[in-house]
Amino acid sequence: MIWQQLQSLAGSYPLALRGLGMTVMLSLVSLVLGTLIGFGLGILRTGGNRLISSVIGAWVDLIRGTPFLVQIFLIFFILPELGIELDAFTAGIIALTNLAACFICEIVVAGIRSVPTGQVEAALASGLSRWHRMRQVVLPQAMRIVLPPLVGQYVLLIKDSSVVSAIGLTDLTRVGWLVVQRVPNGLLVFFLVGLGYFIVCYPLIMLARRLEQRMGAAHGEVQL
Amino acid sequence: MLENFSLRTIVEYLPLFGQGLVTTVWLSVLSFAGALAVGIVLAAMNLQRGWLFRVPAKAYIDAVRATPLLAQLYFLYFGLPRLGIILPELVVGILALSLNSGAYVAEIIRAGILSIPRGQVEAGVASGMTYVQRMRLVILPQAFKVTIPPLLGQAIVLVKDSALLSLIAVAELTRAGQLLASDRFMPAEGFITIAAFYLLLYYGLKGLAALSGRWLGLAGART
Amino acid sequence: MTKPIKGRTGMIEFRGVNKWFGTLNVLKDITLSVEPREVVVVCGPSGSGKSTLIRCINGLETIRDGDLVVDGQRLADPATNMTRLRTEIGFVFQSFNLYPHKTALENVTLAPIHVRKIPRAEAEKAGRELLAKVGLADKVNAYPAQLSGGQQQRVAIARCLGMRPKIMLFDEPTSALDPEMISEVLDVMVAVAEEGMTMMVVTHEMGFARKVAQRVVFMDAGAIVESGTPDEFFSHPKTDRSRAFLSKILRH
Amino acid sequence: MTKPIKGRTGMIEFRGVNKWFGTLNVLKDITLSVEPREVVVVCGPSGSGKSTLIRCINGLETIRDGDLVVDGQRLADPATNMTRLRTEIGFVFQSFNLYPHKTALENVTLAPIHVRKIPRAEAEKAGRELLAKVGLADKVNAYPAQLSGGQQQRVAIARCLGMRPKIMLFDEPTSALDPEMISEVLDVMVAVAEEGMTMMVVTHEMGFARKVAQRVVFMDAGAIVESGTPDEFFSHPKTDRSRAFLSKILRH
Amino acid sequence: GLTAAASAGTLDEITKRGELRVAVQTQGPPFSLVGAAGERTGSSVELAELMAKEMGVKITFLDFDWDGLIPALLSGKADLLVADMTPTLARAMKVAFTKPYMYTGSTVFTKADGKFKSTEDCKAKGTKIAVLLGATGEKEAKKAFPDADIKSYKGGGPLLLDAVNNGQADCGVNDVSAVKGQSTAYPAGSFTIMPDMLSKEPLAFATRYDEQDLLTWMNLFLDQVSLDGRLQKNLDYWVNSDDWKKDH
Ligand SMILES: Nc1ncnc2c1ncn2[C@@H]1O[C@H](COP(=O)(O)OP(=O)(O)OP(=O)(O)O)[C@@H](O)[C@H]1O
Ligand SMILES: Nc1ncnc2c1ncn2[C@@H]1O[C@H](COP(=O)(O)OP(=O)(O)OP(=O)(O)O)[C@@H](O)[C@H]1O
Ligand SMILES: [Mg+2]
Ligand SMILES: [Mg+2]
Repeated sequence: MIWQQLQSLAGSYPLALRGLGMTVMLSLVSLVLGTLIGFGLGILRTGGNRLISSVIGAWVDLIRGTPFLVQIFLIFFILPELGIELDAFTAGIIALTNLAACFICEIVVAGIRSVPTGQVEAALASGLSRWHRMRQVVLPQAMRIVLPPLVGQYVLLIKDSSVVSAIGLTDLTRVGWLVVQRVPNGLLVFFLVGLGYFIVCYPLIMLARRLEQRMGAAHGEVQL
Repeated sequence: MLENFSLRTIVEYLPLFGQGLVTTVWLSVLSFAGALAVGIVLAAMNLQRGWLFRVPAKAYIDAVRATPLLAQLYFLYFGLPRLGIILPELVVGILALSLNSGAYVAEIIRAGILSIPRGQVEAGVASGMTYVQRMRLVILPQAFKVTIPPLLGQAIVLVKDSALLSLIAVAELTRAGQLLASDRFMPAEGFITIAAFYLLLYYGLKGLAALSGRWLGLAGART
Repeated sequence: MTKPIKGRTGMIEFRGVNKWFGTLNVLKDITLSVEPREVVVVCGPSGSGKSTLIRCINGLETIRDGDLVVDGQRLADPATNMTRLRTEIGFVFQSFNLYPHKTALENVTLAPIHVRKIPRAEAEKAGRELLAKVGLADKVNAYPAQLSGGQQQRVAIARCLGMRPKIMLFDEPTSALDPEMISEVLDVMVAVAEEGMTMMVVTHEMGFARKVAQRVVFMDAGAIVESGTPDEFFSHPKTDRSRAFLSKILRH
Repeated sequence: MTKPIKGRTGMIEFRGVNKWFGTLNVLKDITLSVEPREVVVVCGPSGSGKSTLIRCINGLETIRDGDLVVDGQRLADPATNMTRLRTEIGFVFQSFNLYPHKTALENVTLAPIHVRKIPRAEAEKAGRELLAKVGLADKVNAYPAQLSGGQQQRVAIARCLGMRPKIMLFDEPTSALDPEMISEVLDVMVAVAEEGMTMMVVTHEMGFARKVAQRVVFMDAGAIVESGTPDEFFSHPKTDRSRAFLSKILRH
Repeated sequence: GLTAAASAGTLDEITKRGELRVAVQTQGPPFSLVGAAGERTGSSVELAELMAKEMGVKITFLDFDWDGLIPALLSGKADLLVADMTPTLARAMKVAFTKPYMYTGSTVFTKADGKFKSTEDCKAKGTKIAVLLGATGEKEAKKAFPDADIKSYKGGGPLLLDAVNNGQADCGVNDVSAVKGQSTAYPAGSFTIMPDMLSKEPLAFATRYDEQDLLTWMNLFLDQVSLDGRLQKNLDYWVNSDDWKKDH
């Protein structure tokens, strides 16, 4: 029986490949955009302006606090009622980018706040501009705190991208659901789906670990 | 879908949402407690110098983070019975969420601990504290300060992930909204209500995180 | 850039400055004027407000009332470009605050490259020379965590000198140094002072005070108790408080 | 607990100790024996390895070869219970390393309560007294971030004294203090020394050396260049290196 | 948006567009599935293709999962909805159903070698009964097995079979044609499908109330295909036999 199931699974590999492609495309585009926007929002949020900071805070709370399914649902199905018509792929990218940006914003804020005030003072005292203060002093030190959860977030987002099947995109998880109709072995099918995600996510995790070690070396790593 | 948005139907379904909310809350609380336990153990293993503990911990953390919860859920729900272990859905659900979130929590804790300046560890060492005392009195309280925000983030992810348990027949909050969508064909009403309830949970969690920060006496812990 | 201020005289002017930390009045009615090219030594017991005083000058602390004018610009004035002003004020922190993710050389060249826009090669050459001057030629590529306390302090001093500011503020710049190093570092500072820089130095190195300071300011409990030339201050202290303080130094 | 060591004499015994940081030989063939109740002052130029030397004693740094015996126990011996041993060794860090999440009083009482198992009330009473002795009666509830440099240093000293260890190691314990405070803090240390504690103090306070030290050890570039009584050392330095060093102190 | 589409006439718009947009839910054989070669097919899918052919336009399938199906129709992303859907009165408050084109019903199935041999056995207290979330079977099961422990699954009929096969549930309740179609993926005789029906339910297609012209056309289409036998041929191939297994 397993043999027969495997055989019929093998026939679905073009579909699976397309699904994997969709997952990778969606994740890649929205992670790059989301990271840029997320860092921007995080920096703005920790900057002096109260109004900007609380507006960003409220938006981030709203997005972090509601299910992604609902967000994507609103963007794809409800925005048209307000005259904004988007195709499914664009809607998916926008929703995922927004989600990524909001989560990354919080991570960046926490990282920036973890940098000792003495460091900011030293940068202030030498007359570094706001940009250079961030770029040269604060962010590099914050990155040590930011990197592990950031990669965690990337990986979560890649997996969250499966929600796009609600608006008709066929991603890797959706392929799993389609295939399981004919090969009713959830364990086997989703093991393979899991393997697909692993292939995408694992290199990312490894890369982060490499970077982390490199930064740790320069800081004189803590020996517990 | 917004023009004929029906508040009345939402009110009619409120008891159902209420039940779902309760399930989601206690499910999440138990799972997060589990995740913390798993995470602390994994982080401790991962921070050891010897490979005996570190390597398996790392492998577990990577494997869990790199694969979707869905696959893990199936692994537990359909895989365990093949080994002759049949557990109730709720138990499988809590187990899956704990084991999954635990891997993320472990990474968060590890990052927090590594962010503590070396001098702090040395001060603890020099005053003759044991490893456990150092952790408890010096490192963890300071690490908590940096880990509270990401832990909050993980808690939120967990609460929302618990929706996936509807796949294995656990009736939680999302389920109530989906019922409204499939019985009455009112998806907007169903989904927006779910969102409102999750937002409520989110603010609750955020308040808790702020409280626990104050409670741990971190007022003076700025450097 | 520079706005004329009525009755302007000093490079640094405190006019009735008060600062509070909660219920603690750390700076009490400070009035003090430092002329251009003047070198002022600030001393006084631990906790008397010396660090706070000089931290106010580059706006690291905000003041509650009174006026603080630096290089002709009122700090409280919203029109004052603090970033620009700070490029003209060097600061050496009591706790060094080196950038842990940068090497000694990078610590020294960071601001010159990004603020002064000096070409990297040139900045690095100057940085190496400065580090050599403070005895750290062999540590240019070490990270702060790999340096001894005194080495870190010297990097901090080199970092400040590297900016060639108009005003320099030092907070106990030789506390972590041995006597031998102290005199070398002070020599570097003296050379800089002689190029015509305005300096305020929190220190208890009375040798330095005698040699280069035009004025010694003695603080206690947030107030300036006495201010005069080193000779006046050391030979004829006017208040009991400063007499008592000096007697401890001399007994040493 | 205590294992007899052949030919044991000192409380702290370095026997041909070498330590390397990468390619840098920071401690070169150190041989030094400190008797029980002896007070040894370590001095020498910045970067000469003084901090590293005393950090080795409580195992904060590991040594490459040679033997280090403390209170009769070989540090390299796997059977040595380092945690237990460290409760008998007090340490004041050059950079203080106060716990930022604890108040001054909590910093002082943390180890007595949890390591020495002294009842909280008693520990707090003792802690308050100690803080008062170093002039911080009004800062017991302040967090480190709210303290001046000198105040932080005094908390660090009080934290070490609070453990009442057999051996005390001080790394420039008065660097952030004004002369007045220095003498007060040194007086506290002298009182402790007279109770019969073994002490190693990295300091350049020659007054302290003269008053309490039985021996002065002069280091340069990782090696012990000279070691003798304060009188010998100050009046008849044996090497050119120490003569040059001393001349700088005196010139000051 | 919607009003513009209504005033212009949906059929006009479809003709102009040259494309019929059909939302489907891939719930599994026999109604809607992805075949061995990755092609989309099934009873409902072929009927929809027939519709497009009669309209003279090409067909575009929008494949949503359950959460997106109704919103797609309501928001106008799809012209009509083709799924094995029961037209309940509550649902008809929101969407316009065509006349039923076939009748089916919920049935009970168990594992062949298990101890639950009949519908009666499943009535025992605490029996674990697997149903599909939101499907008619869910309601029927609650009525028929008041003492049982009803577990609602998401993700399609085959998962109910999987749950029963693995022992997570003792009995399953689902649409009889779905059960028959989907159990063919298992070795013959894996399941006992009870002969008695819990209910009789119609199946229908759905569209929006502001698409009256399309609704009228679809009803006429159903009349036509049942008269000329094309409907019966479709159902005989997909639902009433295993014939489709040979080709897909
Ligand atoms: N952030 C703060 N919150 C509350 N009190 C503070 C804060 N910073 C400093 N203080 C208090 O203000 C007083 C003056 O501190 P300051 O650092 O200026 O002293 P100082 O003269 O530089 O002393 P030292 O010579 O020990 O460095 C001290 O009593 C200190 O406790
Ligand atoms: N982690 C490290 N990695 C590499 N080199 C180090 C490290 N720590 C210290 N060093 C080097 O070892 C030498 C001795 O350092 P140590 O801190 O013992 O000096 P010190 O005598 O205490 O000086 P100071 O009086 O300035 O505190 C210095 O040259 C320093 O640069
Ligand atoms: Mg100070
Ligand atoms: Mg040192």
